[in-house]
Amino acid sequence: MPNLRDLRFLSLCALAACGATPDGTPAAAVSATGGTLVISTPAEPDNLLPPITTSISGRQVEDLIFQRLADIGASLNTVGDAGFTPNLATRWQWSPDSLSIAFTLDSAARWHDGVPVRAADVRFSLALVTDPRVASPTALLLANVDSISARDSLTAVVWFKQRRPDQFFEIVHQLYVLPEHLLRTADRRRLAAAPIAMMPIGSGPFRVARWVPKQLLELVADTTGGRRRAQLDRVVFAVAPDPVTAFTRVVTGEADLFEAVRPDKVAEVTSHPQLHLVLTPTLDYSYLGFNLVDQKTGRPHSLFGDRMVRRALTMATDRRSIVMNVYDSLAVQARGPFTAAQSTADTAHVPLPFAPDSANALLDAAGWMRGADSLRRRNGMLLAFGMLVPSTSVARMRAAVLLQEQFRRVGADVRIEGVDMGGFVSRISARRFDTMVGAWSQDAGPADVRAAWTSAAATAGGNNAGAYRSPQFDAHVDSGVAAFAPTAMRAHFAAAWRIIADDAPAIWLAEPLRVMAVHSRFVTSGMRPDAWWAGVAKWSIPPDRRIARDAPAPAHAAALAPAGASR
Amino acid sequence: MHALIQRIWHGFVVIALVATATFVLVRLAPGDPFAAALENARLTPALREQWRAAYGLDGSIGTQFAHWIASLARGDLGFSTSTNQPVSRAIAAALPNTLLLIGTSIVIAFMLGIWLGAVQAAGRGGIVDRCIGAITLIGNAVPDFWLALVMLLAGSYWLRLFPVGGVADLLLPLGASWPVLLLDRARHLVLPVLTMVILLVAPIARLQRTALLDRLGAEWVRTATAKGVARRTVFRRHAWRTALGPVVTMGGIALPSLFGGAVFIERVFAWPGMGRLAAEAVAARDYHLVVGCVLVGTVMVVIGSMLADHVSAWLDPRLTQDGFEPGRGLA
Amino acid sequence: MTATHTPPTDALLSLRDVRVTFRTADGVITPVDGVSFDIARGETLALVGESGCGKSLTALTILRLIDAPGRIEAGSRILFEGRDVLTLPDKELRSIRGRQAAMIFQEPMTALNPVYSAGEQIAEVVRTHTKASRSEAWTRAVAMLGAVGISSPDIRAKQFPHQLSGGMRQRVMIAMALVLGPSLLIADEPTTALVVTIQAQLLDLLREAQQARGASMLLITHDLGVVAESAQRVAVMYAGQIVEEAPVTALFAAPQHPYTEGLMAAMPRAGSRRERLTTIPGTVPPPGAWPLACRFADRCAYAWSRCTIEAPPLHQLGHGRTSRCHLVEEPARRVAAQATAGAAS
Amino acid sequence: MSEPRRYRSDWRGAVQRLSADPRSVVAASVLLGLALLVAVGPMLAPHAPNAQLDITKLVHVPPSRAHLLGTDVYSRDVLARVLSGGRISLLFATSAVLVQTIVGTCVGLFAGLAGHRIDAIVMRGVDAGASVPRVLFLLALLAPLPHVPLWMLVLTVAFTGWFVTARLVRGEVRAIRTTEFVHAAHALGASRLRIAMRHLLPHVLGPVLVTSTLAVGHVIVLEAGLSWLGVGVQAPQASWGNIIADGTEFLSIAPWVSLAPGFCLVAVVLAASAFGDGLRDALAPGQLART
Repeated sequence: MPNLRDLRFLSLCALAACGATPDGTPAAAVSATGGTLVISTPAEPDNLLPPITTSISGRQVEDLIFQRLADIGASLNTVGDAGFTPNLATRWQWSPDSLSIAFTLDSAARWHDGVPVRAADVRFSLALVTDPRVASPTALLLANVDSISARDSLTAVVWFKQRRPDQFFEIVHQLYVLPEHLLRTADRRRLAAAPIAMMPIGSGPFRVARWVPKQLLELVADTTGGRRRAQLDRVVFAVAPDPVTAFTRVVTGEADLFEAVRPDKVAEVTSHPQLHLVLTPTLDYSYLGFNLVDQKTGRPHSLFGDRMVRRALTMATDRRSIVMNVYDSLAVQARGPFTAAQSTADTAHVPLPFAPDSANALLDAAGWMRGADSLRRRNGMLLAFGMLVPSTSVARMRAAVLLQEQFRRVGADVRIEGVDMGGFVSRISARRFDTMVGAWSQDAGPADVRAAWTSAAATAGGNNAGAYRSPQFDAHVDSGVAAFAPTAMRAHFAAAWRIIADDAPAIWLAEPLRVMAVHSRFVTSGMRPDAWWAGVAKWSIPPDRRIARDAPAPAHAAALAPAGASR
Repeated sequence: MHALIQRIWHGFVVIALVATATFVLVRLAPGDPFAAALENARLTPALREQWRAAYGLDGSIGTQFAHWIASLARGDLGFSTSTNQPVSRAIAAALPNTLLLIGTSIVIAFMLGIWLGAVQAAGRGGIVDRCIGAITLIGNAVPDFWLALVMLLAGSYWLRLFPVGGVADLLLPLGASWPVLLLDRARHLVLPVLTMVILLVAPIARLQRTALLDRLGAEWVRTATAKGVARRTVFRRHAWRTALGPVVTMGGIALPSLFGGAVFIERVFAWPGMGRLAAEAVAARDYHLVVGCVLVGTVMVVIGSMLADHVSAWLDPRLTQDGFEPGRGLA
Repeated sequence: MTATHTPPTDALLSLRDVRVTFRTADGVITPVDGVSFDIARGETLALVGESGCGKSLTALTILRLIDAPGRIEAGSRILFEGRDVLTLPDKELRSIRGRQAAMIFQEPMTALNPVYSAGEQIAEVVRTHTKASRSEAWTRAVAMLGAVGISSPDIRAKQFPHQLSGGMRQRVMIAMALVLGPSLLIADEPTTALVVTIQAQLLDLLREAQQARGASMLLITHDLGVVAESAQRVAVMYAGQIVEEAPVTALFAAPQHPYTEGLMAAMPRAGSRRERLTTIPGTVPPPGAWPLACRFADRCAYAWSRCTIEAPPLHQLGHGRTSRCHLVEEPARRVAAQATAGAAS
Repeated sequence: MSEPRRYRSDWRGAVQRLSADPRSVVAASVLLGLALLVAVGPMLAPHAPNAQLDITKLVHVPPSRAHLLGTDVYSRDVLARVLSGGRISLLFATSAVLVQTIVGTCVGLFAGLAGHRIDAIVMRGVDAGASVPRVLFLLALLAPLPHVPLWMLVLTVAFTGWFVTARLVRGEVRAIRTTEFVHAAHALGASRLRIAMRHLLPHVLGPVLVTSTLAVGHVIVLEAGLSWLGVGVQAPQASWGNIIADGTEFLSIAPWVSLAPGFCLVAVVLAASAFGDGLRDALAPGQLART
């Protein structure tokens, strides 16, 4: 098994070699546009209307066909508006009390059907997302926005309830601008059933040319809009449910990009003449979450209510080796509920060490004595618990089996409860589990951790399924989110991470890198940790590196009138 | 005619039974239609409850069943929450692909199986008989997904002869001439069909061989020889012809496992057929789509077995009652 | 043991020392052990014996229809119209089967192919041996069905065997055999599976067809009644060997071999007063367990020490009669035994 | 002069014929050998099946003297897992087939002997059960359950597999029903149950035994498929099926992981079908020419 540590260095410089400088501006302005990017993916969007989309693949497509007011930069700085670049709004003006921001829209902006984009569309978009009949999950994230008014046809004024460091990020990042003239009459209770949910009209650089369910989703560069058109002609999402099949398509040249290369296939990519291995940091982390409350009785969990047992079990696990086994060198051991790439990260933070001896000592102290069969018991009760894990996720099943063995070594009898995603989510929200192997994809903003680990999220229906409640942790998070000065924010969050690490409501496992295989003919740019696809509109293929499928396919572009796209 | 009406009525009863059972069973499974998508979305249980109500998926199983029967009467199979389209359109897209895959596989597997069975019977007990027997059996003893993956890797990766799964190369320009499209379809069909044929040919060859050995000892074969008919003609017209009946009858019975087996092959070869549609619908708890798939699948199976009975009755006129040769159970 | 027959010039068919062996799990058995007989043109020879004596197998050897694991031994010779069938190349043998020599089997239910109509199976014989077109062969088949006494033959021709009665199916078999006017008919117990009334009709049909074409017939049966009515000469088989051969009338008048005598005694006669029929004690031994010398010795009423030591040759008695029994040389022993038997009954 | 052979009762005759056929003997010995190997093997294996030796350095070690069949992705000894997995797979398959055959035979006998109307109802139920694709049904049933104990897996597999046997038995019974010896038994006042047990069962047992020997192999293959879909024997317990399923992902870099149990699986299926053939010939010598 080739040690891949040296490969990481190789691949980081590969990033530079294929033309993209770290801050995402294209190396050289390429005149000719054209080319096709075929993304091979196991997943397929559930629908393409932002307010009701729940799948990551749905987000990927929506970022290419809809516009936001402004885009966050690669540094993911969400304080104020410094880190943002104009998109639909060419410029914006803060009110003195910074409780409102006036966005001036790009006059040349057009919907794909040629209708001009107006401030009324921005107002309508907020009204639609926050309409209770739509029951959109993103409504919660726009809680701080009071309303949007259209001062004139090209100026939309956003009014906020409170002044907050991430108020600009909140409105700009969470709100996609939607066409009022097409969505006004849709049945808001059953928005997904509207035909436009599958063949939407946006104002972004690409529009949907064709969606053949279970097979292919084809986006074509839009030329009706005023702004400069996308470099590529086409972006095609080719669907193959089995990851091995999806990866093989890239290796045989039928596709250009695969975003989740398994560690054992990395050597194949690096040695491939036309493929580059592209590693980018992500905002994802995986963990083994303890359920601190006994769901039947409501009282603290007999095992995991006790902080000492949680700390002991944490120290019993050799997380470095587990991460090495599952991800090879393509992930680092997670330090807490945060990743290195986000602004609130505290890279100096040292998690609980791997110390089996102190783990055993702690368990002895807690009264869990080892029996003849080397399993621990306390007044007759066995130290045994279930580990809920989605059987369809290869990485998490692997981690579960590794954890189970390590817990056995300290005398804990673990039973793996493999269940499919539907069963996993329903048991988590019903809090019917002892421990569960979870994964969390964070949003760019610092407030994201509130939705996962604060007491507010511990109530029924929140995502803090383990019901970890620590007022000190909540306080540090709140003041961190409220702090305008980055140094103050980082200090508060550093304190918060120390508290949660000591309380050990979960065993932090891995912070995986995104490992992508990309065809070498592409000049990529604008890859962000939370969205590698953010800059696809600026990706290009130098004319001399074009291959067969890059040839312009006039038949497709011309034949399809924007509205009547075929299914 | 009476027998045909009775068969249709039996078919209808079977379909109704299966559809009702699936309708209830799939709702008993924990999880709900909107839970599976993005595990940590801010899609709180309250929002999910509201969405379920919007698509008529709340309330007791009884009321949901009543609504479904009413909409079924209007020919509407309901709305598929996971593929966001009417169930009928999702199935209409998937069914032709499955029929193409299973249809081609059955035809080739039967022709190959029948021929191999005959070759085995002709060279009874010899080396050829043993080898064919062993090889086809190995094909039957290998797990479907493993064989599919090996065929995929061999055919499209190591040999680079065939496309990596899929039904067709959808990036071909729209104006491509039909021979090009046909060749493209054929190239996509080779590996999945080859995999399915390898899985299917063993039982067919075995049954054909047994049936043929039984028929070769029959009286009428000796009569034909006594009439001076050439040996090859005696074998083909008098022995083989009468030995086809049981094989075709078995085909009718084995149809359901084809739909099931296709789950593995359709997943590995990214084949947008019914097997994959149903499996993904089960994972997504897409109640209406699951019931729709099972309903259409069962109709196919009932029609298939009726067809098989007719063919075997045509092959062997003695089969009058219900497709079984009196006194001679299936070997 | 070899017979001293000289092949009469005008014999249509003559078998010499025909021996058939089977390799079974318990070793090699020879159910047909050196059978020889002749059939003149136009003559009907009946081959009689209890079931298991090898008469059907003997019939099958004539058209080489014995398949593995049975084998016709090297020494056997079967001359049909002067040519030895056993050494004929396949093509020539096939041209004889169904055209010059035809066979009728015992069980009409399984002897006809269930998936082809009666007409098709007859037409097949015609198309195999002649250049007749499909329609010509069909019309000849329908005509033949009419000739064998089937009413509305054009409808019946389209029907499948399982839709016909036993008698009708046998008529189809006969039609199939006669359609090309063969010179030799081999009928293996043609009427055994049928009721007596149909038996008589079919036997008359066979006899008329045979005389009309001057064909000769080998009639295999275990029913002496059938023999008396249809055959000119009779050959009696026991345990794989011919034990007696004679013209019909002579055989019925004075059977020479004790086995034939026993068969006659076991046959109910119209007008005879005896209430109980005398039966032959014991059963026909299976091929693997034949007594060494005279195979009938353990069941023979006259058997004496010589019978269990020395196998009797097939004695020529003149007038075409033979007998495989030592009584031919010591007729006195027959008289003594009958006296004691007479006293006991 | 050899005295005539005494006619042996059918079963001893069948066994005698079976032991005479070389193919059946070889097949039987392969099956017994494998059963013995997996029964005794786990005790003799150098490593425990679930022991993870070193999850960073001993991953996917090719076959060597230390690890005869190499190690898997968890650095567990594949030989130990194949042996312990074999025990589970064979146990699982034989018990599932046993239950499946018993249920199928009972329903088949009942439907066969019952009146026409009851027979039609039962057979429509069987048709309904048989027309649902087995893999999909098991996936829908087992995927949402967090912990599926082995006995539940056996029962669900068995209860979706008895339809073929039921149809076969019913077909045989309805065919034999009309033959004389059943009428004779009726005439002698035998009760319906007695007829079923004494007369029909032995006759039906032949084809049923043949199909069930084949079913053993197919159930193991089915379990492999279920493991690949995530619903087979639960980790970390090994079974040939889940070793193959997990090993398939590393087919290109560590083929030995899935090939070793794959080979055992093929051996079982080949042996089972050869034994099935031998059994059929032994039980019905007259019916079929010696094959």
